[in-house]
Amino acid sequence: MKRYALLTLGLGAAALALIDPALAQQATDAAAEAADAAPAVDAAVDAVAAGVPLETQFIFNTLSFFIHGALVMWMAAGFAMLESGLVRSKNTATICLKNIALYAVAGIMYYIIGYDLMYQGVDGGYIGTFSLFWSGDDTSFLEGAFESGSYAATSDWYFQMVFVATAASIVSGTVAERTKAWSFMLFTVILTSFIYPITGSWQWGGGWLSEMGFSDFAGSTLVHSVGGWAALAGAIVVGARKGKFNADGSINPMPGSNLPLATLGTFILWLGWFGFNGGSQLALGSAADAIAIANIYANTNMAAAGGVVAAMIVCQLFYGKIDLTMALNGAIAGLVSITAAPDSPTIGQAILIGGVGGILVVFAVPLIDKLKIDDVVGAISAHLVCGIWGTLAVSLTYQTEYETEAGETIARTMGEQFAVQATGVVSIGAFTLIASFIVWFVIKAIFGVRPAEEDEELGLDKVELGLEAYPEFGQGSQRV
Amino acid sequence: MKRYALLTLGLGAAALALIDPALAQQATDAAAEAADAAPAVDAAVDAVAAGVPLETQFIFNTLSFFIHGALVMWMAAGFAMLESGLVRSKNTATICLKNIALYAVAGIMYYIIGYDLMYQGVDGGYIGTFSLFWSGDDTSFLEGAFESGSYAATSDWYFQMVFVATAASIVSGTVAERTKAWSFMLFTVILTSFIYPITGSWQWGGGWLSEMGFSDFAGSTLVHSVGGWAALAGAIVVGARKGKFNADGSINPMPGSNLPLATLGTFILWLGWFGFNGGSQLALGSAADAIAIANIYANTNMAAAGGVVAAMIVCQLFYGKIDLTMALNGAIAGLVSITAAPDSPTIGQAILIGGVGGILVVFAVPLIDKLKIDDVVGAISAHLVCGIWGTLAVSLTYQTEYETEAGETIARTMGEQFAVQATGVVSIGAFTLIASFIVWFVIKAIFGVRPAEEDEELGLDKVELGLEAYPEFGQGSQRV
Amino acid sequence: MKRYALLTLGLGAAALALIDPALAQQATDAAAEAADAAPAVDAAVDAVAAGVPLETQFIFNTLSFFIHGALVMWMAAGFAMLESGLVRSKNTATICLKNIALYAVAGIMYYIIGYDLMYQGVDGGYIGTFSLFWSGDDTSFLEGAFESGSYAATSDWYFQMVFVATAASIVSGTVAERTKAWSFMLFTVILTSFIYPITGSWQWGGGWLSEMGFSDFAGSTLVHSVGGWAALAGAIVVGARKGKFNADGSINPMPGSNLPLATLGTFILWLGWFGFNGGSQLALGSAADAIAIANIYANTNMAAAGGVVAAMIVCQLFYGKIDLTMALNGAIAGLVSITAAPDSPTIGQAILIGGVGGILVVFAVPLIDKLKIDDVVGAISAHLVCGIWGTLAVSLTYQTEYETEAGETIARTMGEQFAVQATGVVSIGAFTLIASFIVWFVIKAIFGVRPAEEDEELGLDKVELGLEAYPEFGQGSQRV
Amino acid sequence: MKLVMAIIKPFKLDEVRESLTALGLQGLTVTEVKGFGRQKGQTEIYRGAEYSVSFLPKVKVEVAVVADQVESVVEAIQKAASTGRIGDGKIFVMDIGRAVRIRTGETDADAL
Amino acid sequence: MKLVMAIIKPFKLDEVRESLTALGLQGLTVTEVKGFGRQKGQTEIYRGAEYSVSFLPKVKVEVAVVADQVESVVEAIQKAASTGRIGDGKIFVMDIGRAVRIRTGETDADAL
Amino acid sequence: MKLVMAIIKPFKLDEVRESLTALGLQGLTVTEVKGFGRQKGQTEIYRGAEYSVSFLPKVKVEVAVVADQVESVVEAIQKAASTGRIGDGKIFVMDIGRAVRIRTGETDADAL
Ligand SMILES: Nc1ncnc2c1ncn2[C@@H]1O[C@H](COP(=O)(O)OP(=O)(O)O)[C@@H](O)[C@H]1O
Ligand SMILES: Nc1ncnc2c1ncn2[C@@H]1O[C@H](COP(=O)(O)OP(=O)(O)O)[C@@H](O)[C@H]1O
Ligand SMILES: Nc1ncnc2c1ncn2[C@@H]1O[C@H](COP(=O)(O)OP(=O)(O)O)[C@@H](O)[C@H]1O
Repeated sequence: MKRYALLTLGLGAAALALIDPALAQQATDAAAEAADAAPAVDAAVDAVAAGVPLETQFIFNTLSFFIHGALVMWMAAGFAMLESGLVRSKNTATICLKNIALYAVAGIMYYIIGYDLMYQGVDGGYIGTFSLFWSGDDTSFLEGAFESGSYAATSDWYFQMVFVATAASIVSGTVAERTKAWSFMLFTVILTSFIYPITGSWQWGGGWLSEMGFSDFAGSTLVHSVGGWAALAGAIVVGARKGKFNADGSINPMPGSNLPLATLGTFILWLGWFGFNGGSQLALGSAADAIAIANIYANTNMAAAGGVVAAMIVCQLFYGKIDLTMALNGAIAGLVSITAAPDSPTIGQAILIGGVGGILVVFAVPLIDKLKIDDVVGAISAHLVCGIWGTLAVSLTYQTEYETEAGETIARTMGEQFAVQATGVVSIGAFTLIASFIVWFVIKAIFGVRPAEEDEELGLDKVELGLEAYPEFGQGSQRV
Repeated sequence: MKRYALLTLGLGAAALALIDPALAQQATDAAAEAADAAPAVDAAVDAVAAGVPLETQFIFNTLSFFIHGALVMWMAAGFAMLESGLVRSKNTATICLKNIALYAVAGIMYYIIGYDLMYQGVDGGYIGTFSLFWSGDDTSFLEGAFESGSYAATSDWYFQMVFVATAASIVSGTVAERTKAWSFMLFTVILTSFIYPITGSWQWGGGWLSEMGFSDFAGSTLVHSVGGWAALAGAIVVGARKGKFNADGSINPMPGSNLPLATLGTFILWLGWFGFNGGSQLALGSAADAIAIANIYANTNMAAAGGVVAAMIVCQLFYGKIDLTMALNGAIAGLVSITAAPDSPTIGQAILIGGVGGILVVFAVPLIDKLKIDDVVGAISAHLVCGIWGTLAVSLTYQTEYETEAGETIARTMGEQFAVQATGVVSIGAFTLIASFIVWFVIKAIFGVRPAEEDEELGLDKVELGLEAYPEFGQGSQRV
Repeated sequence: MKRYALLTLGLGAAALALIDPALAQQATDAAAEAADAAPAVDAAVDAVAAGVPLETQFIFNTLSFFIHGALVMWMAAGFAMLESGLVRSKNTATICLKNIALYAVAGIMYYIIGYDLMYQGVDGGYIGTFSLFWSGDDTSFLEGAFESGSYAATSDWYFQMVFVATAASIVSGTVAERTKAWSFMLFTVILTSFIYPITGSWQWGGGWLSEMGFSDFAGSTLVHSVGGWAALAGAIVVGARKGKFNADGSINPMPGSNLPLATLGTFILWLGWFGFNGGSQLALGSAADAIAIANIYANTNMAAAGGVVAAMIVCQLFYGKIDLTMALNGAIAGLVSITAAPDSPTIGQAILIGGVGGILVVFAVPLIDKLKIDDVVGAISAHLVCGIWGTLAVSLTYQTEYETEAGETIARTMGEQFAVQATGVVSIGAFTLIASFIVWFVIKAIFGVRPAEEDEELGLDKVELGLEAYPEFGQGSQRV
Repeated sequence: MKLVMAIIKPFKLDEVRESLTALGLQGLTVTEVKGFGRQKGQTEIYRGAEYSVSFLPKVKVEVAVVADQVESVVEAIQKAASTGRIGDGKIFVMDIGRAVRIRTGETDADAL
Repeated sequence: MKLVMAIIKPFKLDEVRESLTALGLQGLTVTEVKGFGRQKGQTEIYRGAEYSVSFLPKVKVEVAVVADQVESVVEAIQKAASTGRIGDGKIFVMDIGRAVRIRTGETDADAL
Repeated sequence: MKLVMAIIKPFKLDEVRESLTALGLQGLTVTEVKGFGRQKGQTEIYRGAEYSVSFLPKVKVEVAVVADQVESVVEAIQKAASTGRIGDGKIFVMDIGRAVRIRTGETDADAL
């Protein structure tokens, strides 16, 4: 609109020309200079009119990445505590080590190879670019050339990096108490360098699934199911803990040794999940982004709340007691369920989506036990089962659009969206499961995955770390 | 001021008209279009002149709500850990369950009914609107119609929702170790659906207390005292833990089972409190807001510091030893004390206000014991006693204004403010205490509030949850 | 550029004057008024062109301080948990108390005296101003007079205050399990009132070291080494724990009692460190700041990751087992190492800098044992040794500039920078070590620093606090 | 001298101790144990899987007494520890050949 | 009656219990203990310092039986608890002069 | 054979063990216990309420020896465990009818 003002000025100059050519020349020069200045003024005013100046947007976007990324990093502590609380005390220090180590390794591998494999040059395909050592480039921004939606390169890298660690954390919980530390680390290396980035490229890297219209906002499938499938493969290849399943087929529960820690871990995850889902808006530079993130926080919270309450009620009804560990799993289940679409449902819908997750987890845990798959912390139930549910449930509240041959943009129907979501679930599931199986098998063949039976009996803490998690609190009572 | 430019342009056009009517017409049209564009330009320039463009303000305000809200959510973990650490190990899992469940239930009930009851249409009255299922509306913002101070609807809801959970957390600590889980949950439902929203509406909903000039910035009374009164009613109706008070009137201390967890919980609360008080500025869209929040963070911190140091010194002087649990209570006491006015005192005043809280709590704990009220974690002393102190202390550093009949706006005197503060304390206290008594009594009459004596002896974890918090660390030693 | 528009308007008015003087007068008045308005418009447009309006900058800067400051506050919880996990259970409650108390005391002393000593009127010298009770002044900002880089006064104070607590936390870990609580508190008072602020003034206060070109971005030396030197002096003056060193010179390890807590503490520190380093950018008001902070987050994270992985590998190679406590120390070591220059290295360099830290710590811990210095949590190895390494390593990735006599600004060579860094390390080290020795000696002479031998045997929890950290989990097993 | 060893329910410990001090006994030693017996632990459900708890927490009280006190001590313990419900525990009496008080070196009856 | 007291490796507890119930025994009492013996704990390294663990976790099983069962009980325990490796533990048999079931007051053989 | 059972102060355990190995003994078993005796726990204050601690942490050492070593063992323990202050503990000596080494099946003196 500023253009009209300049036009008017030009006209004024034209009027002057009728009276005094010299003056008119001056005025015209001034107008020309004003016109030169116009783009800047224009951009500035556009920006103000559009609400948020571009550099301010840049700061907001970057801020969202690093603050939300820090919250996701914090989830690593959540997994560490949840798993520490749910294993037996003789394996507690080992699970602590695995959790801090996997977080470290995941970041390093994602830097060395993962990020580019996931995000560079996927172009609708099946894999990104194989290049070593990611590096970002912020020069244009430092020169002031911002676009709407731009952010510091490293802030995005940081945010994506903390996500990959989450996937690895899921695996550690399932195969806890019986997997050699270095073998587990090796699997983590492959998972975070290749498996996760490849499936990630299909959607977030702009690969074939994203072109097909698949939708997974913050990673019910891309992060949680991927972790869950890798965990499932691990649980099968590594086998159950000695003593978990009796000869007669009955199950021998091995209660978690420190439930307040497990509770703390769940709260940490809950908090971190605001970063996980909120940051996945990938921007905070406009009111629309801020509104979206606010909705995401509320929905994320309420899905978890729904998961807790649903799990508690189902436990009470079916078992007559309220199993704390199930309530905790219910929270995680709710969170995983909402992760595929935390922005589109209403709060009420979010409670329901999370609530279904909470119910699923209560039934999935004993079912997986019955399949003789030993999942120490219930990660397969919470992350895989609810990851699938959440991904499919997207179709209820959100449908992607596509362009018809006629060039029209129309939204998919619920049914079409469901089909696309199912395609994503199955394809990513198949790839991850098969790839993980192969990797676990190779590691087993070459290095072995389990300590000797007596070592497992003694506990990995003694054997692999040479220490005890709680050396002063007595030992052996867990066996009576 | 932009208007003058347009006027000039119009005048230029008038000049043109004298020369060539056709040109003049064009110029006038352009000027008219420029004038159409004017409001936007105007608003934009106004906004820039006022410092922060409106949409940027919107983002800041929303950001403040969701980040600070997340910090308050984190307080739920703090209460869980503090209480887990201060109960005996046989009831630890139950208190974990109660804490995560109450947080979930509080959010759901506040969504279903509480928020509207507290904030919709209170208009100086005693209660808001009874309507089911809150929903926010951000359409006008998405259309770009911002005002100074606006924020995403859900961000505010989210922030208020986490507050109500805090009130419920306070109750769980007091009545721990002897209250049936489902009965407690039922009380939580009523507290968060009705009791808290009603008293909340009197002040934050714009009800009669706020009209009277009552001031409670972040809820020393509205959140902490309300929780404390509800806890007091609960402690009386439920009764003391078996064995807490000996027949001869002496007290039988039941030491908390895990003091590092209690310490962790206190640190979590301390951190979360920055969100609690800082977010209660309700805006971050101007330098004035940013300054206020910075002051709030500092004062909140220093009041807690004052509470810790004061409690330690008093303990040393009166008991000859420094009771860690009292130092922890001192921190909470300081935090509660400053909550009613974290923005107005100087840092020095904040230390003193918190310090008085720290002293109060050291004397209140044994006093409440002497009244044969069994408050497991000292929540009544920290939240109710210091909540009252903090609310009254507002009058020392902040006085609200009122309009005289002559239309002048003048500030209350300290004495007047004190009277108003006392009115708030008493009215909210009376309502909450009576309402809570009734609710607890009804629950007791219908469902019962206590497990059988032998079950209490065994511990709620075994009886209500069917598990142990620390199954491997031996049991029974707490009895010797 | 807006000026051209105004010029053109003036010209239009001039044109009018040729036709109708009266009209011309009006137009000129209008133009004059427009010109009056010009500075504001100008400033606004300048600001928009410069990207971020000044008040928006102010909010961002302030926000960065308070959010990052809150993360640093959270590190106090990290130290508390790390130390709680690494001491024996009979001293756990005492270390909890010391940690919360030192955080409180540090803030109060920094308010009373420390801040002004560190930041007011240092002017290239050796110490700031001795004045009581800091107070900030935001009046100019409230009047709208912003400059680039300005922020709320208290937000900066808050951020600096949480740093001083970190230094004190380091000491508590080293001298744990054998130092009287009140004597330790007394040392904390002196450390945070005088020692830390004085050395701090040399660099961050703009003193002689900063003039010399020393660089310590977030405090590898100013915070971590200072804490480390003070801890070293303490360890020597207080002496080793009874039983730590056998008569034959061999070492008697005293395993930490709760390794999951130590792990949690490490994760907390890791998270808090994003605030520590990120906030030390001291601004978030421009894209350049946002980019810097993003890089800092990533580098901080990756240095810690490098530290963990390096420590694990070295442990495996040298001891055949992976000591969890060493992996945790490795994380801290990596974090301390990157703290002096978290913004300048690439991610790859950050991994290496942190990795070297991780290696250093694994060798430093037994070395310090061999020197018969009893450092309970390895704080000297992690904070002092790696603080020195990190400070020297700055010269590899960053060189400060200086002005030649000819007035040219040129950067130091790596060698020159190294020399300056070494000067800083040595001078601050010497001052802190000597000052700390004197203070510890005086405290020892007047009040004593150690409890009676039998009291140490019983545990400080019983003796100084009159309680146990874990009263229900049995006692005495640590002795077998 | 005799050693009276009683396995009792944990929450009965205070009553047992009081009944013994009422008899004039000056010392006893307590150990936390787990008992397996006719009293069956409840069937519990953990994460959806049923299991039965076979060991229950008990407390072992050991008290050394001169032979002629045995009768009254056993009786006192039995009375104080009894709830009448299954799992109340057992009392065993064994011979002590010799007793020494470490502090003083006193022996036998004087040592108790 | 006799008290059979066995110090065994913790992970053998379940097998021992099963072998005893197979003999028809109805009760036993278990205590967590630490043992010092010929079996040496490994040399461990904690934070770079070597040390040797001298006490190892063991479990003490106490079972009161009538005299003529002693033989089979000792044998059953020995068989169930044996791994053939050092540190398997010991069985000691002592006399019980008297036994009382607290719940009922039954004595001696009836009390077991 | 005899079972020497000593209740001692926990921090004396290492000295006691050393004095016994000095006598050539090869094994012993240790249990964490709580003791009630003449030594009274301090009056403590927890959250402003006074209470007295009646049970104090002790350690029980059990060592099986051949009869003619009893004298020297008891003496060694008494010497090593004594501080001369109240609460030092007791030593009780009981008969062992039989001893078996689980690993080898060796019995009696050979089993120790
Ligand atoms: N034969 C035994 N030897 C040693 N301890 C026993 C024996 N039988 C029972 N106990 C102990 O006594 C406790 C109670 O025994 P139980 O058979 O459950 O009930 P009751 O004492 O009522 O007969 C058991 O938990 C166990 O600790
Ligand atoms: N003389 C003894 N008195 C009491 N307990 C003993 C004695 N000797 C050994 N033990 C216990 O038996 C356990 C196993 O003994 P050890 O000498 O290590 O192996 P083994 O049983 O194969 O001979 C020890 O850990 C200790 O608890
Ligand atoms: N009659 C007893 N039977 C069993 N244990 C005893 C007896 N008397 C004392 N003890 C144990 O010995 C410990 C020390 O006894 P106490 O009377 O306090 O001091 P002292 O050994 O100096 O006489 C007690 O804590 C208790 O564990």
